[in-house]
Amino acid sequence: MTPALETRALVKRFGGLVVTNDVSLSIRPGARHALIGPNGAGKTTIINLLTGALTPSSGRILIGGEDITEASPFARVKKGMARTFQINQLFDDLTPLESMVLAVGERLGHGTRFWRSLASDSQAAAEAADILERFRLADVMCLPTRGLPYGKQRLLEIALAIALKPKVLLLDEPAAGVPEEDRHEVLAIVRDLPSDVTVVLIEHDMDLVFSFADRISVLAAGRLFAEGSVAEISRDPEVKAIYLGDAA
Amino acid sequence: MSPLPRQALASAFLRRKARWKPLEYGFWILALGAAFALPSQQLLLSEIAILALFAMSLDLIVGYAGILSLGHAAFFGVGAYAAGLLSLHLTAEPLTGLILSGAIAGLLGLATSYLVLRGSDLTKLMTTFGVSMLISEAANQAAWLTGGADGLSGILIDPIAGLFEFDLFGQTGYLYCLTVLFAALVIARRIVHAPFGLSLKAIKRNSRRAAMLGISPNRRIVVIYTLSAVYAGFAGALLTQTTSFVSPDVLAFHRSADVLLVLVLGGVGYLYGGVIGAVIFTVLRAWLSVVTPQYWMFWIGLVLVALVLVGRDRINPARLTAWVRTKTGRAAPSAAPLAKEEA
Amino acid sequence: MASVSRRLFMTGAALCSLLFSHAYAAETVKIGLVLPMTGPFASTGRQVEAGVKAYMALNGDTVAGKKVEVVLRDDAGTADQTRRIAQELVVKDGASMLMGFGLTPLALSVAPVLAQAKVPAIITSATTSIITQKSDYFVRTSMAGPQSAVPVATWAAKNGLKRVVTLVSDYGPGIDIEKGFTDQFKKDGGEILEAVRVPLQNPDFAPFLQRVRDTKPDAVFVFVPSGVGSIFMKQFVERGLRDAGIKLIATGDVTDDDLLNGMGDAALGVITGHFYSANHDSAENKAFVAEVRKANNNMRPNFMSVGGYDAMALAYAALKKTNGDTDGTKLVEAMKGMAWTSPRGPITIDAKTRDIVQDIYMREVKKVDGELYNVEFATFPKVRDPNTP
Amino acid sequence: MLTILFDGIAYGMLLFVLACGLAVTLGLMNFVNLAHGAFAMAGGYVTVVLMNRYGISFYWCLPAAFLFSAALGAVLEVTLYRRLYAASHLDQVLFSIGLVFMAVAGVDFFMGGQQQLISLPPELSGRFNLLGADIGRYRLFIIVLCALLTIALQTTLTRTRIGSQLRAAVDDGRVARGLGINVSVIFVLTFALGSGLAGLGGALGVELLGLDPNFPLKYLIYFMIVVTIGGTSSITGPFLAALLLGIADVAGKYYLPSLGAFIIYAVMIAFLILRPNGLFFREGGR
Repeated sequence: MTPALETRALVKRFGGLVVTNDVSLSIRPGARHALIGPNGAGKTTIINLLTGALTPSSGRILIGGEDITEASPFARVKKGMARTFQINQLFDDLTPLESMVLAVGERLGHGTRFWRSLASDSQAAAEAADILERFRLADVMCLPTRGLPYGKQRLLEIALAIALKPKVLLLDEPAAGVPEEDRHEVLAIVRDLPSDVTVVLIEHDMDLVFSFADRISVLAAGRLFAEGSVAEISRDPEVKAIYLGDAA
Repeated sequence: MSPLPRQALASAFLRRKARWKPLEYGFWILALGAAFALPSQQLLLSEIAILALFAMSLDLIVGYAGILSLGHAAFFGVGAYAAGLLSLHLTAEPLTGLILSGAIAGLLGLATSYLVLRGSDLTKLMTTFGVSMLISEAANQAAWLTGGADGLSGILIDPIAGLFEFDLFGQTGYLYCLTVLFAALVIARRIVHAPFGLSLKAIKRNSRRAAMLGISPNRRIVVIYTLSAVYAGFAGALLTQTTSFVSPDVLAFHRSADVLLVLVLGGVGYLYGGVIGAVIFTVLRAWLSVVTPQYWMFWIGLVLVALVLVGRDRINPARLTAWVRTKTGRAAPSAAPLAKEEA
Repeated sequence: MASVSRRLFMTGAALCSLLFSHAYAAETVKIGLVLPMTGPFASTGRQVEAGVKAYMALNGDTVAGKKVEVVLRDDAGTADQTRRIAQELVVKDGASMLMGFGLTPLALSVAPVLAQAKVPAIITSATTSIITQKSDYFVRTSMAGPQSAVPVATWAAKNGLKRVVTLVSDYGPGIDIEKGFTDQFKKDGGEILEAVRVPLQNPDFAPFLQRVRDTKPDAVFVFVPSGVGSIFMKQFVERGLRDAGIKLIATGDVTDDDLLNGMGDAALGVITGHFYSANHDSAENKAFVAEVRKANNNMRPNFMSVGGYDAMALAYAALKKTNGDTDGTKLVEAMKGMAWTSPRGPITIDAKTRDIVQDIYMREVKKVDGELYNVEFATFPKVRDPNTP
Repeated sequence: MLTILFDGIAYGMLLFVLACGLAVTLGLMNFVNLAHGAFAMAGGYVTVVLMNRYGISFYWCLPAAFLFSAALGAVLEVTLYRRLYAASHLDQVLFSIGLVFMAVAGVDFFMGGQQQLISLPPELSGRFNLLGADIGRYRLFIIVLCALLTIALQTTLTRTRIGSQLRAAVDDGRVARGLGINVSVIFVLTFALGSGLAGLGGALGVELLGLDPNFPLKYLIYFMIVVTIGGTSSITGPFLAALLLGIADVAGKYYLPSLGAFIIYAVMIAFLILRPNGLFFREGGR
């Protein structure tokens, strides 16, 4: 079966510093794949390479078997890649509804319409309202985003990615910074993501990783250190030594 | 098929946001009324309308596409020269001249838009500036076409559509400028309230996220930059047609700087900023240059410095009305109909 | 349609009331003075204003039973401002005459206003030849195109300067002057080695001067606007053109009286041709210079100033002739052919072209009582603009 | 030919002294200071007033111009500029244009609108011939002085403690603060230094560039070109850019006088298209 997402010998250097060193990943469709590693292991760099924010020094990236190494970030989105950011990247002065209509409209190819009003795009509006409802954002959808509580903003962050109907979704620490009382809401959403979406989770929180993922890759110092099922990784003494030990 | 209540609510909200506000109606009624209530001020009013259109065109790129330009006069000037040359060599009918001049300025905008896609704020500032200086120099050198440093004179403008003649008091001129301004605003308003306009805002506010929504910024910036150039060309053409003269300073640096100031005075990113700024700036300058002909520049400078130090947002008229309304207890979303912050 | 005719009626009515009220009722005659008081040409505005004020101080503010009021407006050297201000002065302030206009495009921009409003405009500074042809209501008291350049050409050819490089600022007046000089000089048997044009906004003359130097002419003929003239002078000497035996001949703009004294001894010996020197020996000029110095912090009047002074003189004379009638067409008619003795010497307003005919003096920069002056040593009487037949 | 090169270098050196302060404010504070030319103008007018009204020697006027502009810069930094480091570029542009307007009108009010002139000491005027090239004494003086200044600047930046602190602050203000460097003191000192250099440049430039109230607007363009082409990450970039601009401008005027100002704008746009982040851009630098 063609992997949903694949990297082949990915390398990224900044000057003399090698931050991603020969990383080859293969993620099957529908997987719940976690990418873990101590601080500075190069997790965020990998995400940035995957989404096209950075260009790799060498190696290839494939989505559904198609080479996207040279594609621009927005072209990758069109191929089915979506991501959330570790720190919210929202449109502060738009309402969640507007942000969502924008995302849905872009997917539908309505983004270049410059004569028909936003409101007349009933398809996008309906779908946007629908997703917002699912993400428990319907009651705040007409308020400016900047005023929303952090937990709600975090939900919107994920909802915007989901609105693109991605094949591969990269979640960069989805629960980071969410206050304890809102946490379960975010986690429930993450757990309930549609099963046909391939999810790559970058996470620090081991409880979340173990409860969510079916497969785990461990990064250390830019290299792929270990890969296996949850059970294998949690038993691996070396992983414990270099990672779990450090993290504790 | 009755939609779910959520969806109906969503559509209703979007419609409300794009709807004309009472303040807007009020503004246009006042502007039209001024044509009859202030017979001795028609020239100043025309100047305001032209400057407002010019500033609005700048708002399209500064406020919506996030490109800081210090050379917008290039398009204004090209529009002005085009209108002058068209009336001398092709047709003196103003509407035809206006549309063609806008198109010519738009072509220049299209050609130069590729230069502002890359680089930092400063790079864009300097590129736009460089382009406008080149054009200004070209106009100066091509004296056989443009009259060089003496400008284009001897321009005669026919009555508009063969009916309305330009009079000495400038009333026709003002009504003409006002109509063009209004039409331009209606079109711009539609565009910024359409998905295209929303995506521009998204690119400007957060380009990383915009890219991750699959928005490719470059083509859209090219489109809005071109449109902005067309508008600036219109403004330039209006100046030529109402004054029957083109001087080389339509391309001068100070015009680019002035229009940026005007836009900022009125507030960036909600279309009316340029209009309000034009009113404030022109009235202030007209008043100061009568009170103190030699030193009005000092006071304009002082206003600018104070404006920035106090914080533009706090003075921004749109902000103010929004603020007043929140204070009077109306709900937040409807209370900030026009206010948009730029980064 | 109704509104159109109503508007036309209103316009007509207002125009009539304006013209008639000022012709028969008003005791005050307003003169709109439009000058660049800010921006790069502010010094022009300052000088012309000084000249206008000096005339009123010396001749009182009433003529033909009317009180004359000057309304000063700044156009910052921007043509669309000039045009709006001029139009407003006519329709709002009821000015019966306009005056000023620092640069050619500024003057040209008001031509359409004059055509509609039928109000005379006296040019106090702009010099391009074509101006007075652009409206029948333009009258000029400054200088017409290459008036001052032609006598310089004749003088140079007579005094053994046969091979000359011209160097002018690249704008209307500069090109006029270049042409005027070149035509006359060739007619008198001279040879132009090269014609250099420098940008108007030019920081550094060095490369242009180097080019002139490398051409090794007998002399270089120069026209640059007065402000940059002083920089030019310094660089001319610094570049060693004088030591290389290249003579500097110029129009009087370069040795502007306003700045001459600050140029230092570098300017000594420069030969220029122009219509006015503050050193001109006449009773009229002595009174004028004394008045300007008194009122303006000891500022020395220059040729701009005398342009303003004579514009007022012309306005007064025209009002006297029409007995205070401020009808624009009558005023222009009155101005045509007017002749009087100005601080600069005898001048006439040509009846056909409405342009000035005046004596051009050849001068040399010399020290007089410790200050540098343009000292006149030859006179070319009654010079006309060679560009208009 | 050699003379043209020599003149171009002198012109470029002068531009560098005038503009390097702008590069520093842009690089260090990320502040677009369009009012930079006003400090240069202040230095120029100090020189003119001291020389013409009080008869003070030109050589003493140069340090005086430096000190006056530096003090002016320091005062404005502490009272005004400091508040706007975090503001958007648009705000900074507006604020500094406002300052320019005030400076232009203010100087016009106190000094009048005419060109200001000074008389150089006799040993600096005139020229001599060296290896077939005509060398203007004053231009030579400018080259020597500016070269010394550049060397001094470069040494200060690379060899001294304050220099390394400054470079640290340019690289990353937050980190520098974390390392216990007093960033706001560094800011005042560099701003004052930049303004002072501009003042000195203004004083040197009276003779070559002229001086009138519109000076800050007339030369702003040149300063901006130097900075945009040269980048702001080092002083070598602006230095080379200034030399390039000086030589290109002088040579362009000599060989192709009819094209005039075309050349420098075209060169600038070409550079911006090829290297949108400046000639000597470093990845990660601001």
